[in-house]
Amino acid sequence: MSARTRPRAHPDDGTTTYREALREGLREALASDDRVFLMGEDVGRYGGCFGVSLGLLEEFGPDRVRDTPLSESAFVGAGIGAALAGMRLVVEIMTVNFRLLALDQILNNAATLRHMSDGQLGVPLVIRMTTGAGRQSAAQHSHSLEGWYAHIPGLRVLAPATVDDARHVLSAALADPDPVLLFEHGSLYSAAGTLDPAVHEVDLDRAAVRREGTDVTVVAYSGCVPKALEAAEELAGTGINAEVVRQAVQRVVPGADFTGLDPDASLRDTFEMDSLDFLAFVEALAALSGRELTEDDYPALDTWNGCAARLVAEADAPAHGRSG
Amino acid sequence: MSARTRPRAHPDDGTTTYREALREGLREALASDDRVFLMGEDVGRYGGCFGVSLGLLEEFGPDRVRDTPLSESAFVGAGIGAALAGMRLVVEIMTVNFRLLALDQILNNAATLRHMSDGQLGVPLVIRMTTGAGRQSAAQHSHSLEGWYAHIPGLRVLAPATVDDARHVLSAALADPDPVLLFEHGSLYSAAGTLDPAVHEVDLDRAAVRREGTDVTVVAYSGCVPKALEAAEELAGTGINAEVVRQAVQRVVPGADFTGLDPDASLRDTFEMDSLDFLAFVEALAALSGRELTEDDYPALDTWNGCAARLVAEADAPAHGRSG
Amino acid sequence: MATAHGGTTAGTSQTKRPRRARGPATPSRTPAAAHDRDLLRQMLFIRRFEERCVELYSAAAIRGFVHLYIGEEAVAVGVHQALDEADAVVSTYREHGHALARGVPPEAVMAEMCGKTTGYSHGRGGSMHLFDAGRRFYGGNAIVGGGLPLAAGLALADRMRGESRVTCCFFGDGAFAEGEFHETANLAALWGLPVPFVCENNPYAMGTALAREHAQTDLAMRAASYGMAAWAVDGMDVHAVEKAARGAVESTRAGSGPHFLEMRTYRFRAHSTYDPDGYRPKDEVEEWKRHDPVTGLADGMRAAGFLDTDAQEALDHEVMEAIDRAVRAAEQAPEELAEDLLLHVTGRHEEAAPS
Amino acid sequence: MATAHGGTTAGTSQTKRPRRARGPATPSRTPAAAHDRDLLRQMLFIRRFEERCVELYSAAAIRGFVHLYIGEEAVAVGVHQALDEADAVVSTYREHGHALARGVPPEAVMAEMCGKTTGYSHGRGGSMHLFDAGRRFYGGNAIVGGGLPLAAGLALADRMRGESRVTCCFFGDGAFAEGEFHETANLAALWGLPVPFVCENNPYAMGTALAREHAQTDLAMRAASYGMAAWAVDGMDVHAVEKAARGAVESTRAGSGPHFLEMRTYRFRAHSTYDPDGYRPKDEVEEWKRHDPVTGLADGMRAAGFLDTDAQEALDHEVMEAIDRAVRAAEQAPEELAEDLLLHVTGRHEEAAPS
Ligand SMILES: Cc1ncc(C[n+]2csc(CCOP(=O)(O)OP(=O)(O)O)c2C)c(N)n1
Ligand SMILES: Cc1ncc(C[n+]2csc(CCOP(=O)(O)OP(=O)(O)O)c2C)c(N)n1
Ligand SMILES: [Mg+2]
Ligand SMILES: [Mg+2]
Repeated sequence: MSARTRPRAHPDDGTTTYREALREGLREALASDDRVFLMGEDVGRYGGCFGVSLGLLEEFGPDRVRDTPLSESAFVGAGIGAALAGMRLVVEIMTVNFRLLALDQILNNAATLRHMSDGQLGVPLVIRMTTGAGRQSAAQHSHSLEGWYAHIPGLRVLAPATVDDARHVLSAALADPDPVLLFEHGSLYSAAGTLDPAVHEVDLDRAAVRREGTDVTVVAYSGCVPKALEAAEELAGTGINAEVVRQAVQRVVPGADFTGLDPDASLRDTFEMDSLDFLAFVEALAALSGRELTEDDYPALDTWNGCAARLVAEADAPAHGRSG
Repeated sequence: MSARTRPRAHPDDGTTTYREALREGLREALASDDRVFLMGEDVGRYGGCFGVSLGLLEEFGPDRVRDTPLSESAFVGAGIGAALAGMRLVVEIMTVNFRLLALDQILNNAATLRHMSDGQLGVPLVIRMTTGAGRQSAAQHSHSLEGWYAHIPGLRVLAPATVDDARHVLSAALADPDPVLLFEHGSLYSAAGTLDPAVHEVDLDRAAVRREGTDVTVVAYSGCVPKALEAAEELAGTGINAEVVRQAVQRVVPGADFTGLDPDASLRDTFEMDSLDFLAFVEALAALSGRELTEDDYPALDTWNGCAARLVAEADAPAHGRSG
Repeated sequence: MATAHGGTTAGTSQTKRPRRARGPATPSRTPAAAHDRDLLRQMLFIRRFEERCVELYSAAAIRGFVHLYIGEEAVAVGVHQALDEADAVVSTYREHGHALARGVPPEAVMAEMCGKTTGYSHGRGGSMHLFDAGRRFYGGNAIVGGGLPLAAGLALADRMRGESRVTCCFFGDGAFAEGEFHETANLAALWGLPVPFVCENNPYAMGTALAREHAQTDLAMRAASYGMAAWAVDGMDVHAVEKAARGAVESTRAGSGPHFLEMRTYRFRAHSTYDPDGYRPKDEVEEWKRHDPVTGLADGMRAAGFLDTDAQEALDHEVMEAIDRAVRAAEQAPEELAEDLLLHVTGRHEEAAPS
Repeated sequence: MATAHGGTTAGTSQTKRPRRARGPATPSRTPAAAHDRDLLRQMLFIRRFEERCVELYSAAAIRGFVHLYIGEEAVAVGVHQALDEADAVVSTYREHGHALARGVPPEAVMAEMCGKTTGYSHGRGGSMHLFDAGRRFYGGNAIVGGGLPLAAGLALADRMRGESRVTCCFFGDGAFAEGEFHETANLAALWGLPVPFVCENNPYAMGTALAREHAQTDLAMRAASYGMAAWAVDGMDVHAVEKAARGAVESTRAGSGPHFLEMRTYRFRAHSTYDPDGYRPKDEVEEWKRHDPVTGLADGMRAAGFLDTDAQEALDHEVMEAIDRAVRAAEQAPEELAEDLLLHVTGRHEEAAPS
């Protein structure tokens, strides 16, 4: 399949794919630290369910690129144990859909051990998996559960969105003293891009502006970042200049830092809402003010001042909850 | 232990406990429909982890009050299979903490089968379990994951809060053609109350006013309802007349119906936010307006008009995202 | 029971004999010959049906994941000889063969593969999620091992109601490593549930060979440690499969609790349409292909005088015709409307599924 | 190795002999006698410690869930004779006995039980979550079976680094039914991991008797089906336990992969402080009490001339003193401040745990 290109060296121009960038990150980690190893179903001989680890078995041997039986709970739990013992390992679960079988280990052990042991134990484990729908694989292979995991204290959730993210996220994740879940969007693996030679690391804590713009801010993560960038290009044609913000590689959770942004930040950022929440919020404002909203309202509603101007003046109308 | 009272008939005055009311609901279901049975770890000879099913084995026999091995994934999955085959059963998982082991079955089978089969298959299964912290049992026995489940399309999440809820929720849940998760708060089991003789069923879809009030609305669910009622009594002493709304027995999710409430509904209702979201929202508003908030502000901020009056006037101050 | 043919309802193999034997009892007209012809037709049907799926996948008419059963046909067809209409079947994501052998109409299967609304799941399930409630085919399941507990539950319902039905559960050697298999095996044996477990040991789980998956690779012996009857079967020989399945199903139906059949088989193709298949020695694949269940049966039939060139050609023709019809029907069928996508998420305004 | 005593650091049972034997070698001063006395002291310590816990629970000084080990002391104490300081231990929610046998100071255990900050988990873990990283005691685990995969991982790290340490993993007969046991057993056997599995078969999982939990109740035989050495041991006889543990640990350490010990034992008390214990026949309990591991060892020692009334009294006194000290210390220790409750949720501003 064309989706499974053989591993190859970076061409000099820095062009690569998300898949290859991830592989480079893995290779670098394996080469530079003896404690690092990769473990999961078919990471070795098969080359990884989506081909990310193709060639690494040959390079690093079966001990460090370790195929496991189909036993998600046991090998994720074993990963936690190995991390407790001081290894720095990466566990791959083929897709987030199968992660459910290991959820007890992730929530009850990985996320809680440090706290319950008063800091005696730490679980510096990286768990990688594919997320997202859009490949016509039906309900059991299309979940996006990042939001769930982001709500578990003690875990860090990362969703690399670009080739630069993919290339550098692993070293940051491995340096983290806590469990890190890496969600790789299935539709991104073959996405090509050019590595920015100036970028040598990613900041896990802060959002990044991926496109400058003045009229409207689009906040996106994971597989939506390329889509947002595309949309912004289209919008540019109509005279609207959109800013695209890639959320912190970490999914936005309370405490994420937006101070790097324009001080006139959008409501969406300020309230740390994802796009669906934001729409619900805007609609609720509208219902409350008794107004019909049109698409024209959205750019204005994107900021607090816009909301106030459009809606608050009319807020004396009786408020009704949305029904049904 | 006093927590495990022997089953007894209702005294004529309708006084009962949450535990006994649940048991009555189970007994009624078992007695009135041959297809109904109860299955789970220690539901039979032990009488249920928290004593809810005490005495039912003796009454209905080991086939219909069925002890299972410690195999959460298998017996929840078997419950799904039995429901597919037309049984109407109740599976008990001791606590939500152990539910994780069965999550794959719940999400990938119970929640999706109807949709994936285009309505050919339905899973009319009720799963009961204990939820909540507050009994000094540490991190692995204190989760409250209702919110997670409420986000899974295809599932219905119920959290009975009062003896009336407990008494009648099961017949409504068993009548539902889809999987219903029943979260019973551990701290409620021994809560006593008087059954309202006028109540013969619960409305799963609509919130209910549990205490009339005019100054402030408190929305609560599950173990927080009794606390909210207590707090309202205390507030009454200080001259504040609080309305207490028990969310729909179903946790509030988009689409829940609040039309039964006062048309001057609070922001919290209107935005369908739970209390934590609401606090974050209020704080974000404050940060945005550059104001320091004190507790005095909260009653005012509870409504849209209050927010507008207190904050919007000052919204010209430069907006800063909350940092760190 | 059901057959992999072009018809629309399940029937026993007896009623499906293509031509009524009227002349003198030549070998090719005995009941044994008719039965073999039926087995051959079913296996051939699955084989050709999937070969057509590969073409359609290349043409992007089928999308998502597709897992082919080619090489393993004797298992589905042989096991189904032992099952009744009233029995239930729980399958895996590699389930086209099981569905066709169950008698799910090929039109419906093909339409579902192509994401068309005439599929039994309205095109919403695709290759991994064929369901047919009427034929008690409880579907594919895209989670390895995910169907096992369902089978136990279906069987439990039968046991509690005193029905003499069985629930046949298919799964792979890889699934045997999942905790869910072990929990379910114990539950079924503990409660004496009427489940014939059919483990399709094709000795790979994706790219991982049996010996890298299991510390102890004698799966039947391990299953026996749960206290159930368990044995290994040559899964490339449809007669051996049928015989073993009849034994297991009859004994299960009679109330002796679950049975376990380890079907030693092989998939001739890659794991899925995404798989470059680089982990199996080529000569291993070739060696197994020498035991092709389809050509194996045909050769045997020819030797016994059950099959001649004419009959073979008639069979080929019949099969191809039926598949062509299914493909044409699927091509012409509509795709799901976007506004229907939220249908059947809940059943609140519908009737619950019939039992 | 470690001992259930009043001291604060782990030591081998040899260095902990209370009085140096200097006189003529009378039976009570032989190494065998000293060893037995040490075993007895440890078991007695666990017994009395837990009896005190019951009192403190009634007085609401200990809260949450408490699962008592009384009756099973021979298992923890016997197994620990075979372990080194460098080895690791993974335990369950019924772990006071394991922790004390491991040498975790009773002051720290008692403080943790009482929710005081001088507990090793700052009072935040309580009865089910005793951890001692320094002694490689990787804790209680409130999820049945939840510790098993951790043990495999700890052992895997040792194997990859070429260390000759083992990771001893305790769990119950109920846990044997969980999928996680089966997945872990296969993984450990497949990779030859240095894990002595110690299954405490006390034949109940809460209120469910072994035969209602398992279709086939010979647990050692079933474990053997994973291809590991496995046998059953009289878990009420500390000498038998020690002997079996030494065999299993030495063989595991030498590289022959995991071993499985089924310890046949019994809990004399209810499952937890919530349990009215109505599911076990009274005479069954009485029968097992006749095999009390503590009085059994003491009787044997008396018969061998290893123990007289004076020695017994001295021992009782020593044990009670140490427990009194632990309780007093716990009583005086502070509770956690509310503002500390979010400490150690992440380690971002700390060092990661040392290996
Ligand atoms: C729980 C789970 N883990 C992983 C996968 C990905 N996956 C799909 S098929 C497969 C191999 C299964 O092997 P086996 O059970 O032997 O069946 P076979 O494919 O050989 O028929 C894997 C690992 C999955 N679908 N579900
Ligand atoms: C996954 C899970 N399911 C259920 C429970 C509740 N529970 C706690 S202990 C226990 C019994 C365990 O029995 P066993 O493994 O034999 O250990 P024992 O208590 O007999 O020492 C149960 C069911 C739990 N803690 N975790
Ligand atoms: Mg296989
Ligand atoms: Mg037990």
